[in-house]
Amino acid sequence: MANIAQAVRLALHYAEEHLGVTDIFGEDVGPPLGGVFTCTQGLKTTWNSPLDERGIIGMAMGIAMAGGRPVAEIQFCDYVYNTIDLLKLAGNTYWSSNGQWNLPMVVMTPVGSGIRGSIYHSHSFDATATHIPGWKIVMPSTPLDTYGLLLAACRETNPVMFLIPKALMRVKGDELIPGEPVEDKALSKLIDAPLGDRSKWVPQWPTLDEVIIPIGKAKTVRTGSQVTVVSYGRTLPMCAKAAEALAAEGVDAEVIDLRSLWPYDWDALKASIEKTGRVVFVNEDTEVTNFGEHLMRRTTDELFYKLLAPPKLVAGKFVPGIGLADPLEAASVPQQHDIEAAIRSTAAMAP
Amino acid sequence: MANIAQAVRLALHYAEEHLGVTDIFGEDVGPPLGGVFTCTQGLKTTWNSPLDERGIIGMAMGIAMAGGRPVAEIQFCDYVYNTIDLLKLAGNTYWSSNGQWNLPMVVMTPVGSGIRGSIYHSHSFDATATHIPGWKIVMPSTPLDTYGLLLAACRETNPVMFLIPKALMRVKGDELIPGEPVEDKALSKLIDAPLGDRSKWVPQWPTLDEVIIPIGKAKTVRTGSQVTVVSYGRTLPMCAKAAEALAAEGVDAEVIDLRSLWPYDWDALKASIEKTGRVVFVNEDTEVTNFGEHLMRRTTDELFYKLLAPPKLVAGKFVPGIGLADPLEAASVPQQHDIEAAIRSTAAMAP
Amino acid sequence: MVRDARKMTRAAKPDESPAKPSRPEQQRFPPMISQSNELPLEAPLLLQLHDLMVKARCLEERLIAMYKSGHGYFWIGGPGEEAFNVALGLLIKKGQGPAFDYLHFHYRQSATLLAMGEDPMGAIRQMKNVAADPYSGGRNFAGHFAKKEWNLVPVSSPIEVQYAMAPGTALVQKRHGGDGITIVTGGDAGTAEGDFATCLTWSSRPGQELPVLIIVTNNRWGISTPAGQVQAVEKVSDRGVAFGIKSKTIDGNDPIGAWLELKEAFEYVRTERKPYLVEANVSRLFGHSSASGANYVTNEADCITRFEERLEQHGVLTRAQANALREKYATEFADLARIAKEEAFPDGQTIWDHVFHGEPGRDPFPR
Amino acid sequence: MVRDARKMTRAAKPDESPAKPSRPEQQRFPPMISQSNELPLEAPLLLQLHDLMVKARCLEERLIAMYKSGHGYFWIGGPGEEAFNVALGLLIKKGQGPAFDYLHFHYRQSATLLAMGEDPMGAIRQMKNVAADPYSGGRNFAGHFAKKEWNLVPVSSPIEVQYAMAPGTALVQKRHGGDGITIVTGGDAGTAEGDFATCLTWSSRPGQELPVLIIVTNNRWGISTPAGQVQAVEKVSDRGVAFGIKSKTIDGNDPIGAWLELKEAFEYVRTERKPYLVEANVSRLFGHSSASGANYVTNEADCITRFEERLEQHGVLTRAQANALREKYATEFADLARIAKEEAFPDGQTIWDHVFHGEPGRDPFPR
Ligand SMILES: Cc1ncc(C[n+]2csc(CCOP(=O)(O)OP(=O)(O)O)c2C)c(N)n1
Ligand SMILES: Cc1ncc(C[n+]2csc(CCOP(=O)(O)OP(=O)(O)O)c2C)c(N)n1
Ligand SMILES: [Mg+2]
Ligand SMILES: [Mg+2]
Repeated sequence: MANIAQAVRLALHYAEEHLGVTDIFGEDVGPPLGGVFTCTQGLKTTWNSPLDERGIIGMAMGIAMAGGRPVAEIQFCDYVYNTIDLLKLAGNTYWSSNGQWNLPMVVMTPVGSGIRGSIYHSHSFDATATHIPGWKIVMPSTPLDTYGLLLAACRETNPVMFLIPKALMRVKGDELIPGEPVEDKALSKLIDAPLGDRSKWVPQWPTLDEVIIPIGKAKTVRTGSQVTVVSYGRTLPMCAKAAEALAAEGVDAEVIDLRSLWPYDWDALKASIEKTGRVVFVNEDTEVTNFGEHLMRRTTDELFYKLLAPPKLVAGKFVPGIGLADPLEAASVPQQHDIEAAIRSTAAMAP
Repeated sequence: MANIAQAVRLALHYAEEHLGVTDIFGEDVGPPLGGVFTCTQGLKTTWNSPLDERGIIGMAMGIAMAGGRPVAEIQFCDYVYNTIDLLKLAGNTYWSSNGQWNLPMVVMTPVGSGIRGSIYHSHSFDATATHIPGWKIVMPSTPLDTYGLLLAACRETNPVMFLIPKALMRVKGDELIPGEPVEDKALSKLIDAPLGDRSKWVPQWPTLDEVIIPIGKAKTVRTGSQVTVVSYGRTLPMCAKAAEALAAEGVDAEVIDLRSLWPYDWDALKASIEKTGRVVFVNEDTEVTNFGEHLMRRTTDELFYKLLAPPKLVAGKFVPGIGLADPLEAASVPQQHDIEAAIRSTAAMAP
Repeated sequence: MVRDARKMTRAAKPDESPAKPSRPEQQRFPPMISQSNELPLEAPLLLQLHDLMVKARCLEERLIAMYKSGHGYFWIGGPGEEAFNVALGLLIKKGQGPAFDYLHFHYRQSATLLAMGEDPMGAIRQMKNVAADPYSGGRNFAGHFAKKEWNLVPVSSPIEVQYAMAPGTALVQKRHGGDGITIVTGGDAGTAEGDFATCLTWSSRPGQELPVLIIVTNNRWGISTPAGQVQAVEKVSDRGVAFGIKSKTIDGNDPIGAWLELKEAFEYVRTERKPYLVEANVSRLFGHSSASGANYVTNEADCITRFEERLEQHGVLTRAQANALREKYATEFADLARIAKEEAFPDGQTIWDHVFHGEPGRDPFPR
Repeated sequence: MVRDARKMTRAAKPDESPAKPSRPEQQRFPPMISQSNELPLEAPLLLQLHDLMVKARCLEERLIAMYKSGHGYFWIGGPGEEAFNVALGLLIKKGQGPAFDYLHFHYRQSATLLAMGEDPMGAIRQMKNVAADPYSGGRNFAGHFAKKEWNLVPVSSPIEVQYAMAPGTALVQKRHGGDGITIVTGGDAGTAEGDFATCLTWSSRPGQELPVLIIVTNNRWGISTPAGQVQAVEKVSDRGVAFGIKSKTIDGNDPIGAWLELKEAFEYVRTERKPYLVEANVSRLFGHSSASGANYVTNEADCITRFEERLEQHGVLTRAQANALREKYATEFADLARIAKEEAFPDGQTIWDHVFHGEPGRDPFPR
């Protein structure tokens, strides 16, 4: 089964062949490395950019303007913050020109904690990204969703921010990407670059089928009746595990993988919250002016009188960084037990 | 009575003389212009910087590191978005160095709509700023608060973001800054630079007293019993007016000027919301992942069972820009009637 | 006609030296107009340059008048840059897609648009921010053009970001083949932003050099700040040298010199498919913008006055003809402004339009 | 002793030419060590340079060993830059406040710190991310030093931002008077970020030139990307020319040449109070970081091997002495690492400490 890094690669291969992607670029994205997470190994349109994030975003905008289809990578989202003006510009160009210049471009970047990345390889970007109008924003948590959402992103005619939870990069899915070999390790032999000299290596791409996961559609990962849990990225599998664990205690949680942050699948959230009357939002970005707070506001706006308990947010602590030492990271971003506790206490509340 | 632009100037003059401010700088901040809003005319430590916002923030950080006390201006907050990484760095330097390097620095910048500034002179910055840990963030709505908060900012030993609502820049207060002449226009004669050649002009500074408005303290602008209205900046006087107007209809609203966005005066908000059971948050930043949503979340977290009505947010529409033509701006950011409607409907709700 | 102009140089001996660029003057001294005893261009082109310069000036004067009479909230534009901008516009290969030139302009280029054949009504409508504004539908400031048909990407207020985007369009053009190039322009003060360096780096990657004509119009001001106070760089064109980019400083107040220099630069970029950096010394004749009063200044060289003197001197134009031309355009634009004043503003509900391509405009939230 | 070293050049005739910097080599060819027939420095200084270089190498090797045995999550450091970094460290005026040098370093400068007299235990503790890490209390990666007593501002992971801050400390120093200067260092690939240009602009404002020693250590790599693939700039030092900044490319693999060149640069900046740009060609001996394996590469010049050969050749050092030195430091650092391995990690609740200066650390929210 493909992991997320491989799923990115398969999707980009498909997109180069069938969806007109012309440029996959960024720092160390091209040969020999193929990306610091190997996401871009062996692809035919990759190239290494100068070490200049503003240049990367500007280049992507220019390519999109001239009819190319760029997929630009920011090596870690921690290094995207000197480009927010350009991201805003990419998001407002269609609007500012009154419908003349749309920018079909994808920016992908690894986000979040979980790999002991210390202060500058642990940032989340969902709060900042969702505050920028004009972008579609997705964040898969499984390889198949990665594949399907990245194809959707490469078909979009608007800017798409593709956030990859780096803690899940090497986690294998339990669903096959259509076309990938069934046998374990076979995929790796075909498409993972060898260690050492790679100058003569060429990948053997399997023949892939198109899977489009529409941007804007959430996925119910577990159905339940008592409390809705909404998450995405690194914390999503933790929520699913928490729900399983709590089932033994008699707590019946429904878990939704939001997958698309903008636009998000309000219909799905609403239906679930109306059913359960309780909701916990979980993400790991710092908790002040956090996207989960927006979702809570939406819930309050539309469902206040149907709530059986106050909606709850579990998010990252409002501190300036995620420290390297394990106890620091553990105290900074949601852990399994934090999520379980929040679900348990929310489920237990009665009006 | 001083207006906000004059209050900034008076405060900076006081801070140069008594609080050790060493550098007031930014694009066009020095002579001859003294700032595009005249906020820095006649001051002794002003200078014009290169047109480079990253350089401005970097310079401020460096000055602060070496023991200077900088007040850096970003000409419009619309142009601060290529420096978010540096702002984050300024906010995490003390933490990352485990308590070694604190940065006493003030960044001031005009924010918000209301001067027909079109797409790039109408941005709000409160949502983005409040998501950056390690900064104190203030936003006055009166000249006296401007004076008192700016003095507090210049005494701080941490980075302070000083947001100036540009729509209120020329509005006079109804409280004297201690030391300013009572007579109308007298202040202008003393400290406003003349039109035309200014090379020989020197300001006549009145002798000012120190007023420190502590960062973190809100101000109740109007007491009321039925609904709490929390705002800051351009929308604050609109909320006050709305409350006055609604009083005639028998709606009794309490209006709080938050003034400090981080840290914010939760005690004051809590006491008021506990009393009224209803709350409307008003700001003009775009409404997705908005600071008002954080305040709503805090309210839900701590006061859910005391609420008589769902908390409400009135904020800017989630569109990529504020258009130049009046109908566009009016449809994009909260107007008097929007605020009145929100207060009225919230006040009318009963559990 | 516009396209023809690209070939209208007098058949010159190859080594006939065009007007020499003057060294950039120190702050406050207006750049000198290059003078030569013989005009190296044919009369029709000279008259076309002059006509367009006057047309552009009259248009800007009308926009300023609109501002001053309350028909528009903010003015910014290009009076003082007409000589350079008209020459530039005449040399552009106009059209849509990578076979044609991509234009990353700043807010002082009405003259370039007029030289390309643009209807002046667009600028007037944008000034008045009416719904019919063809560039932004009443959303953006004066001078913030955008025209996809002509590869004119939206002029945006943030200084210098266009320099970060320009290599992107040029990359697609390089791959596409043909002679389409990318042109990016901005002011001198803005070169202090890192994006200027970004443009130099990304345009000159070894083996991946891009067809970008990188232009800086140097008026020696950033709003109120004199260049000499904040930048040690004496010639902005020197910034290109370390990158191996062909670079030149020219007199942007002289339409003839500008035309010849630009022609050379265009030819180099079109054929070599490599970047070329042109710094053009120009004047700023009505201050920075309406925020600084928008009044005519008398201490800077006026490219039109000087050009007219020269044309008169050589018998190409009479004062009466020049006056008549000005009169004609002034009247024409006053009439257009009267029409625009009656036009409708965009409706508030249109803020939802064009948030996302391919989707109907709608408020995502129930109200 | 460290301070004395600043005056330890052999009393040379003024025109005696120091080791000449070699031209930067093309990608993949290791920079050559300059060779001269006579060593222009006194033996004590040569031995001090050597001792510190070996000490620094051994420290980095210990950090790598810690990483490989699971005592640390990430390694990045400076093996290959010892010749340059030791020379640099010896010339620094160490202390707190504007009378002393401000240091805006990047993540390859353990050798500079050791040359300044730093206790190597700090680097080991930071590698192990224990609470006693003196630079970040277990919060930051290896090589991310910060030491206020020595004006060493926090090394931060984002590339090149230090270049935007350096002019700020230098401004305060210029005003303060004395001979304290600001030193900023970074890699070659990072010069593509706009912040490098920002540093050049802000350090050279006319009449406001700042005492900044702007250093780029050029190892011709950015992680996996060869410099020649992404940047046309052949000598980074050329970037200073347009700004009127005195600029030079030197051989950073030769400790003698580096010492002499840096001494000249330091003296210029200390006395002229103006910027100076030094590009030092160096090697990268263990790849980019632990992410690329942290194994010794054999196709780059090793400054220690070469220096030892030269010292042997001139009878300043024997192989046996060199081996003994290495042995000594290897043992010393292995012992220190054993101690660090037993030390405590920071407690989770300390995340609230040092959010705001002057305020007790606390969670702002009830849980
Ligand atoms: C990023 C950014 N910072 C600041 C401004 C405000 N501003 C508008 S024009 C201008 C001066 C520009 O000077 P220059 O680049 O020389 O162009 P000129 O206006 O002189 O043609 C400034 C500072 C802006 N628009 N964008
Ligand atoms: C702003 C930023 N972008 C990307 C990175 C990831 N990164 C870390 S080191 C590095 C390469 C740096 O190369 P160079 O500047 O030459 O320094 P060297 O490591 O070679 O000494 C990159 C891309 C980063 N740390 N910061
Ligand atoms: Mg200018
Ligand atoms: Mg390097």
